[in-house]
Amino acid sequence: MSLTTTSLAETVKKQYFYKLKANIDSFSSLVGIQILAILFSLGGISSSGMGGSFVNVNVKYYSPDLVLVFTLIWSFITAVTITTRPYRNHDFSFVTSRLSSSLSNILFLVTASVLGSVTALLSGNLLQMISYLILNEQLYNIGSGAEHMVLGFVVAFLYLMLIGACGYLIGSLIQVSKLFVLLFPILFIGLLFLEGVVTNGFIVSNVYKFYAMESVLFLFVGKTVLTAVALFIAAISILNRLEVRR
Amino acid sequence: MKVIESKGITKNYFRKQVLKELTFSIEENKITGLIGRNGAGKTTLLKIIAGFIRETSGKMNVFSETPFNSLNVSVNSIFVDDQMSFPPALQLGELLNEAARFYPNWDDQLARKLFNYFSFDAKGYHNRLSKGKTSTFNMIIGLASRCPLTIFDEPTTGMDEAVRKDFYRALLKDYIDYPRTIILSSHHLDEIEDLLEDVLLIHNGMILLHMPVSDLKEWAIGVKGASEDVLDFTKEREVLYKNSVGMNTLYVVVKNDFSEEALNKAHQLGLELTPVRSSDLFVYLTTETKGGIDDVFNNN
Amino acid sequence: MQIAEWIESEILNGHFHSDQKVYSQYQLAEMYTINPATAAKGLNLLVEENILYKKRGLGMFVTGEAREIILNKRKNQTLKHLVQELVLEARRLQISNDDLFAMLREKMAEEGGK
Amino acid sequence: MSLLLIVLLGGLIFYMIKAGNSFVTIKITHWLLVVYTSVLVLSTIAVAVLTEETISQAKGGQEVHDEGLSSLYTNLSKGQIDKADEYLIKEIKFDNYQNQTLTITASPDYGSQVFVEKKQGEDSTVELFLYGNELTVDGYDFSNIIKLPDIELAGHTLSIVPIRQNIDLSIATNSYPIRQFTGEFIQNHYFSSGESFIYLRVPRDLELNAENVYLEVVDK
Repeated sequence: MSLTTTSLAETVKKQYFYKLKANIDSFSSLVGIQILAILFSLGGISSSGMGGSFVNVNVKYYSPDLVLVFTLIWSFITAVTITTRPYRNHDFSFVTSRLSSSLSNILFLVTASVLGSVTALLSGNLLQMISYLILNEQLYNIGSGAEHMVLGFVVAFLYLMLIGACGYLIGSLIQVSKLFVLLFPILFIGLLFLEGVVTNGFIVSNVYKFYAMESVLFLFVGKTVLTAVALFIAAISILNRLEVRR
Repeated sequence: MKVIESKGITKNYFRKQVLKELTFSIEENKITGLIGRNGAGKTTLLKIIAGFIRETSGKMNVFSETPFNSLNVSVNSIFVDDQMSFPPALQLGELLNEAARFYPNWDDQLARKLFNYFSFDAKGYHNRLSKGKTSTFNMIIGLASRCPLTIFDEPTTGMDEAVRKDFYRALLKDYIDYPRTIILSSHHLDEIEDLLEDVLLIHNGMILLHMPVSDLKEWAIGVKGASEDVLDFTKEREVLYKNSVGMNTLYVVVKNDFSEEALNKAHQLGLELTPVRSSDLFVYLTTETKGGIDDVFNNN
Repeated sequence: MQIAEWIESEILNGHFHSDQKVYSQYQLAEMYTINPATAAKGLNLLVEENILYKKRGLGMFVTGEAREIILNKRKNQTLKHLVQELVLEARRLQISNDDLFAMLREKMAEEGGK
Repeated sequence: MSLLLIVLLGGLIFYMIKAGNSFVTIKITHWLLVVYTSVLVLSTIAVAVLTEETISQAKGGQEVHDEGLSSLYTNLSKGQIDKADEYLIKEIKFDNYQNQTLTITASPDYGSQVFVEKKQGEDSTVELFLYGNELTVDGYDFSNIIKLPDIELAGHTLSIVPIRQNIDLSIATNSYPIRQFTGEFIQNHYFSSGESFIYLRVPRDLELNAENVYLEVVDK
């Protein structure tokens, strides 16, 4: 029987569509988690008020921030999940190499992030509709038009990818040694603890500043894209050495 | 052409050496049986060939490439066992569609016909199949993918007698129509020996024999007769199996490299010379203690 | 080699005549669910014994002397073996040569009468 | 622009379902996704329609606002009402006021200033100007929500009755990924509201009495 050949690109494409169908249920959890976040956001994600002798003003702020936070968590969990053994084994039931497996995973995370960012940002509108229709509140929208919406999609997408890349790397490390399951929470809590002890900021707050306080768009894009790519490359080189179906 | 070339393959799991310097090669378009007892290292070897795991030392070549991380090996080979796992979200029918997308030589008609013959439900799910059904479904994927290198690792686990027979027949018919390199691992030699061209016998991570099945059938000979005659005839030979039958009768299995003359003489002495069934030979070769299970009960 | 024996029997039974094409290795493999290589070995054995001959690209055919060769072979091997067994068994049972001959004659007369 | 985006999104979803149907079995998740996305898209449309006419950005930030109020005060106290036009909300004229006295009364806790200007000419009209009475939240102008005080002239009495109001505002803001680059803050809320000034122009000889009100006569 004569040998057939395939290319990396072709295999990645096939694996990607395979994964889209195989992991479709993760989008159910996306919807679920966003609905939960919307419910939590219903009372307004923050409020403030002012009282005078005749006029009392009470302001509730609605924004999809909480939905976005939940979606970030979802992105992290999804990224960790697809590095786990059953998911890798599914790949190896058909044609793949470790590289094509990772690349298609990343494509899947891109898709998940696109969907996640679009739904998260649009959920702000659903939030407003609910408060308008059910809670019967007069609504004022100080968010502005479509160009900001596009900005929001792009930035939220980049955040989701960044968190997804973190999840993918952490998941990969856990696959190398289960010790990391213990190590990561300890490391994280330890950092937070140090953060509390050392007064003028430590790692976490600097990391937060580095990304979340960056107000120049193209610098932000540069930072997040480069970080995500670096994290993915690290994860790929780890997964590339890993044995499957042992 | 050699499809698989293994040079001094060793595999360690932690401190345990599972494979010990295996050197062999497998020719194109042959059905080779990889025979060994449970824990002999069959699966480990096959997974190295499939590129799932990596050898500790030595050099494995499949289609002249290192299989670990080779797309070329992956697209031209398939590894079928009962541990094959598929996404739980996909139905059986969809899994066939996926396999069709991945394998260039996939025969969808064959797949669907086998699928219906074994009365699978296209809307069923792989993780809800019984053990035997799982093996049957995996077998369908393995056959229909028509990979130039098709590896079946204990493919009949859980299958009942009738399905096993169907499988062997389906395998053979498809092999005749589309010859390819097939490796079939099993710990039941007698069940598959008719299908095989070559046998690769491994034990404790080492190769015992690698030869055509027909040669294996003549490789050893059983000698039965009066104890002293038998012992005299087989002296200075490695006894593979020895069993006392009755008072003064002995049955001994030794390697068959006697001359025609010697065999005639034995016959004249009244020794009964019989061929040894390959599956029995397999058991004799892989039994650690020469007396077999009977020795356990012979306390005196 | 069961395949070879089976084809021999088919020739003896008159199912294959001389210069008639016999089954290919693949047909045999399918009929018996055996590896085609094993079937080919059986056929080649018969070629070596001049029972079959190869026509390049066409297959295997029965030679003119096939029947005779098979008969001779069976006489020489199978019958000889049976006779040897018979003699050995007679020794064990302490039957004299004359008695053995008598038994043989009796049996042959019985079969001949039919 | 936003409508175009919505139409595009709707089309994309429709196409995805159509294309998806041919090579994949439609599952609950697909439906869930489709329903959810449609709800999101629908509410996006609805929000775009419902909040069309709402609010405009107020002039400047808090400082600008505070400055504006203090200059309003100065202007009114100097009687320069022509400079205070932008804060003018309401103007009432009571023609032909013949009484000799006018009592201006308000609720006990009405703390606002009433400026009085005595007119120079012969004029029996009492003119009332209402200034201020604004509500700004985070730089957005919500003044139209605030109800004006009831102002009534009955006999000798001009009564100013401010109306008690509890205002609940629901403000939808941009999400963080947008705020990060627009510089909006959701933490630093600021308000200003309700301060109103009344400016009266009364006939020269009118005698004024105040009840619960502090009258400041403007000297021009």
